[in-house]
Amino acid sequence: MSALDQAQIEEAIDTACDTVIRNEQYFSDLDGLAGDGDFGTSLATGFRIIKKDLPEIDKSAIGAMLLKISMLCSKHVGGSSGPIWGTGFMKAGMASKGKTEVTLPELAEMIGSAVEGIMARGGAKLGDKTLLDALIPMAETMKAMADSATPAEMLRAVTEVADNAIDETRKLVAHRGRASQVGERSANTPDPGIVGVATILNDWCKHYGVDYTPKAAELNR
Amino acid sequence: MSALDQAQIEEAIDTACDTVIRNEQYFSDLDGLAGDGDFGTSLATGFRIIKKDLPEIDKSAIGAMLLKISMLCSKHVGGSSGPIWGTGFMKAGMASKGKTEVTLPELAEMIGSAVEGIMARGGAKLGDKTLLDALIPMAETMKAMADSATPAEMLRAVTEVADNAIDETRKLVAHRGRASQVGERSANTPDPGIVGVATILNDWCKHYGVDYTPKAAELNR
Amino acid sequence: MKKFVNDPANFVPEFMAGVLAANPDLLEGNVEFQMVKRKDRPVADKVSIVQGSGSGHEPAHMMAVGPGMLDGACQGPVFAAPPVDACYETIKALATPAGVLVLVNNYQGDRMAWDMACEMAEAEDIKVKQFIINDDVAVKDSLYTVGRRGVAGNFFVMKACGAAAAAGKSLDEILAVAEKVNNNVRTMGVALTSCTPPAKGTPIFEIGDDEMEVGIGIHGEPGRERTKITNADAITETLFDAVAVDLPFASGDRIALMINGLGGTTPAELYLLYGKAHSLAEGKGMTVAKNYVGEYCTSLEMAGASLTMLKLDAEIEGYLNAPAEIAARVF
Amino acid sequence: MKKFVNDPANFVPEFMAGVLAANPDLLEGNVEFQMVKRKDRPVADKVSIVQGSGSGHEPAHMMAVGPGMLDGACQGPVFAAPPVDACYETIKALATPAGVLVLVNNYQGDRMAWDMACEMAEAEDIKVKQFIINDDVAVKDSLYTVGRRGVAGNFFVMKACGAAAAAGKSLDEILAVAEKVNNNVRTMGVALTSCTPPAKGTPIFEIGDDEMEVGIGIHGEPGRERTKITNADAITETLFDAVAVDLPFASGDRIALMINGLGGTTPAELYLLYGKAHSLAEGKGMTVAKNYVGEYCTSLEMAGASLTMLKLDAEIEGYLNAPAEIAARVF
Ligand SMILES: Nc1ncnc2c1ncn2[C@@H]1O[C@H](COP(=O)(O)OP(=O)(O)O)[C@@H](O)[C@H]1O
Ligand SMILES: Nc1ncnc2c1ncn2[C@@H]1O[C@H](COP(=O)(O)OP(=O)(O)O)[C@@H](O)[C@H]1O
Ligand SMILES: [Mg+2]
Ligand SMILES: [Mg+2]
Ligand SMILES: [Mg+2]
Ligand SMILES: [Mg+2]
Repeated sequence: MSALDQAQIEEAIDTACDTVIRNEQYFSDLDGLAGDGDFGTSLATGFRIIKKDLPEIDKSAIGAMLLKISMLCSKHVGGSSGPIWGTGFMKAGMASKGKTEVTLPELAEMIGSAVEGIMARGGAKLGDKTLLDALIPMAETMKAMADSATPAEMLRAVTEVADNAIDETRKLVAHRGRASQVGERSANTPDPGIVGVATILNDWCKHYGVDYTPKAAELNR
Repeated sequence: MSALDQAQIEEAIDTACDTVIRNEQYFSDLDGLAGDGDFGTSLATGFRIIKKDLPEIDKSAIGAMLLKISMLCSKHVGGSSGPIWGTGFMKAGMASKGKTEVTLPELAEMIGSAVEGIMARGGAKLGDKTLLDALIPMAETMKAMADSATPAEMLRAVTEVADNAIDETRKLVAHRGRASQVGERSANTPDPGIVGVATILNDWCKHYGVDYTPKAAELNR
Repeated sequence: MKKFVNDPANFVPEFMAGVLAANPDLLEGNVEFQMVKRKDRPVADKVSIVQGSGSGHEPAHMMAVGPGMLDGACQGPVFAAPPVDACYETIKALATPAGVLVLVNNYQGDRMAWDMACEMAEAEDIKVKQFIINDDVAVKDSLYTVGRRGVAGNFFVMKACGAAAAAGKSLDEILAVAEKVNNNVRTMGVALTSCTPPAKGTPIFEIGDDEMEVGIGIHGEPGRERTKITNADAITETLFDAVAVDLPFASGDRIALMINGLGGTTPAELYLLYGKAHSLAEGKGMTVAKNYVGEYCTSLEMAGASLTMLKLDAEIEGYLNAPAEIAARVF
Repeated sequence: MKKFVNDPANFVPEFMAGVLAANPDLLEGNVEFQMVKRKDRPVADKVSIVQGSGSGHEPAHMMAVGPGMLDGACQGPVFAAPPVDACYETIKALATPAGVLVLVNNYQGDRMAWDMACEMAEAEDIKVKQFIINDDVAVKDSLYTVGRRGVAGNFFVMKACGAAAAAGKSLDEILAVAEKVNNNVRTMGVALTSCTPPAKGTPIFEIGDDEMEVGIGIHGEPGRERTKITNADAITETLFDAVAVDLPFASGDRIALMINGLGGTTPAELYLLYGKAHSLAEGKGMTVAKNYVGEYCTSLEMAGASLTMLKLDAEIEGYLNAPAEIAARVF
């Protein structure tokens, strides 16, 4: 059974940092359609610091590294994204405490734990048009595939799940976050959080040479 | 020597009320050139009440009537004009206390007393571009003519003095009142208070059939 | 943008420095976390009351710190929740064996930040509880949103909890006080103009010269309806009716009545609204036992006002009458 | 015009009704004269302190009536002196054997109205004296104008005289207090926007989007210069320097420092200005013994602020620290 070590997780996070930083303006513009237009900036501000600090931070274990990243999110990511992403990293870190490598079932558990933490933190459910509409089915897919799939197969599968979530939720009205305050006006705009998650996954596919052709317009710019 | 009785003073005041009420808009427009544009309204508001109350008020003596008119100015004339005109009527009333008729020298004294009172109240001097630039030379003229002139001759003389004051002060910069706050901008506008005094006098000339041809543009509209 | 500002990015730490300079004996602060606290707190036998939210609502929250009110407060950027670590550090700075009560205005960003901060503090065995304030009747409570917003009624929760803490009540007792006040307080606001966060530089929403937003949120969130501006008495009636039917307030009630300015409305106008609100309350048979006219929870320089009513009992009235001293003061 | 107003002609009596409704135990009023007074004044052995001027400067003057401050105040229409008879009735309502002190802000309209009212009161053997407040350094004092205007420094004269009267001082003693405070207080203001009197409906002056008026008067009178808006620190330095050189204030002075909002400026901005002003004063070796940040003397909803410094001695500082209670309050 294949496993990911600390350096591989670190590489994935570093790549995600690049994605977030490169898309700062785009993600904020998407948030501006129905929200307050700060999603890209909030995330990029924090991830720029994460990328800078990553070489230096405690890497004795995957859990320690993720907890430190969680702290950086709590400190430097503004708006709702701070506690949302901070909680995600915190729960994933707690689920991998002391581990120097994680198997795919363990990874699926970490993501499941992160998703549960985010649901508890923000009170959002499936269909509320938040990044959980990508994360919840992703966690289920990972759990189902973890025992038999390769990392590449799993990455392709979850990327497709997140990609689909963009179009599946586009018509919905947001029930959480700033976008929920404009009521019906949030319908027919993509959720920036879902697009953010899908973009990170799609960029990972490119980075790791996993062949995936995205469907949503937001991933085909 | 000719004298004016209470009824004659009352008639003059009633005529002045008509002048002020008829010129409400014009006097305010003049005040709007360098001041705050309320002179006509302030004066007309009070004089409308004076005209209405005039038939009813205490006319046991000229002084009592003028003091009552002073009270109505204090109460109903807004802005600087309230205390200025109120003081004028008050001092003239005190100078004619108990009298049922006044000789021309006594009238000159009443006006002199009113002018002194206004000077003390507002601190303005000759040349400050206020209605005192009409009133001060008027009072002097009256004092000089009182022993020998007829009422008609005196009216014609003081009307000319007030008329002249309009053009003599036009180029000056105001040193008192709202108009003094705009500095040089008050130059080349007529002072509304002087125009007001001159208009009342010019209308008296018409009312009493005294032949006078005004010079200032403001009296030839 | 017509504001007194240097670098907009430093707006919050700079005005915070002014608050500290103006209250050297009362307050101390931590610039990194945009946090202000009482110099003489925490103490072991007194519960600490803390709050924190976006900036732009001054005197809430920093300028409400002092004896009988908050023990500490941290603020995020204008109209944005404070970061989790600032909330966490604020709890830590006021931690005491008697416990910390966090009064959270019901906005998702604030709730999540404080929730995570409390979790982190609890992991370090700090005794802490949260209470959510949601007095704004403009928003329909629903399963599908975060629910009613916390607005000017916030002041009464702070005041009562601050007084209860000063009186030496326990964390659970103060939590019960918060709950009682929140259950009995209702607010609705109206905006005549928008407002401009310094870092944004443009108004947060557009509104016509003859329009008002009835039921406005304190971050410019849409309210119940956008209508033509009516006269002051009609506006007061709209706010009063919305608030009064909600609890409902009834004849015989003793109440506290607040007209809160949203920032750009003059004291004269606020008293004009108060006069009408007072006579409406009395007309319905209520007794106005206490009143508040001024700026308590603002939206920057927005022209507008909110009306808050709190139903009193002897306990709450006692807490409102208890002495308190904060940065926002006259003398 | 985005204001809470019914009939603009009733604006002043309507907000006055609100002030009275909000302070039923403290105040009583006379609508005809737009006058408010302490319920428990006059008393024979205490001097009464009164003031009155145009409306639009709230909390000055009506909302500054109460124990330790004014005993009575009357207000004219917005930005216009009260009529003579209102001034006269105010003096009469507060007349006492100990005497009445009228604190007059130095505007021609106010001066003439109070002067005539005092003359009328004296004619009835009422003991009354006037004192003229003129703290605004923006205007050059000159034989050819009424001279410097009375602006926010007014607050300190009221506070000190109110405390002296409460302490039972005589009319002459309180007059000496007024003179000392006025001789030691200096103010200058800056406007970022204009403002709109309800009855006028249009702004009292025009100003560009990137302009400010340095040395503004509280009725929109022109100041020292019209310049481009600079940053908050630079503006504070301009105000501070103009005020500091005027007395002059010097190293070693104990001072009271006030940042007064003109109406449309947020508490956050006022504290930001205060922080800078405080450090400028300390940088010059002065000790800020007392400070005031908020709205004391406004120009309707004008965005802007003024800076006031008062040089203290033990007597004045004692009067500033004395208790006082007015309509403008937090709790
Ligand atoms: N309660 C929630 N739970 C999970 N995700 C949420 C929640 N609220 C918002 N989000 C996600 O966060 C994104 C917005 O983030 P951001 O702009 O930083 O938040 P804010 O609303 O505070 O400005 C949304 O697009 C959505 O995907
Ligand atoms: N100090 C003064 N003494 C005498 N007359 C004055 C004085 N100040 C102003 N005036 C006169 O009053 C007129 C303006 O009256 P008004 O508009 O009612 O006063 P305000 O300046 O209060 O608006 C001026 O045109 C001038 O003639
Ligand atoms: Mg956002
Ligand atoms: Mg946001
Ligand atoms: Mg005028
Ligand atoms: Mg005027």
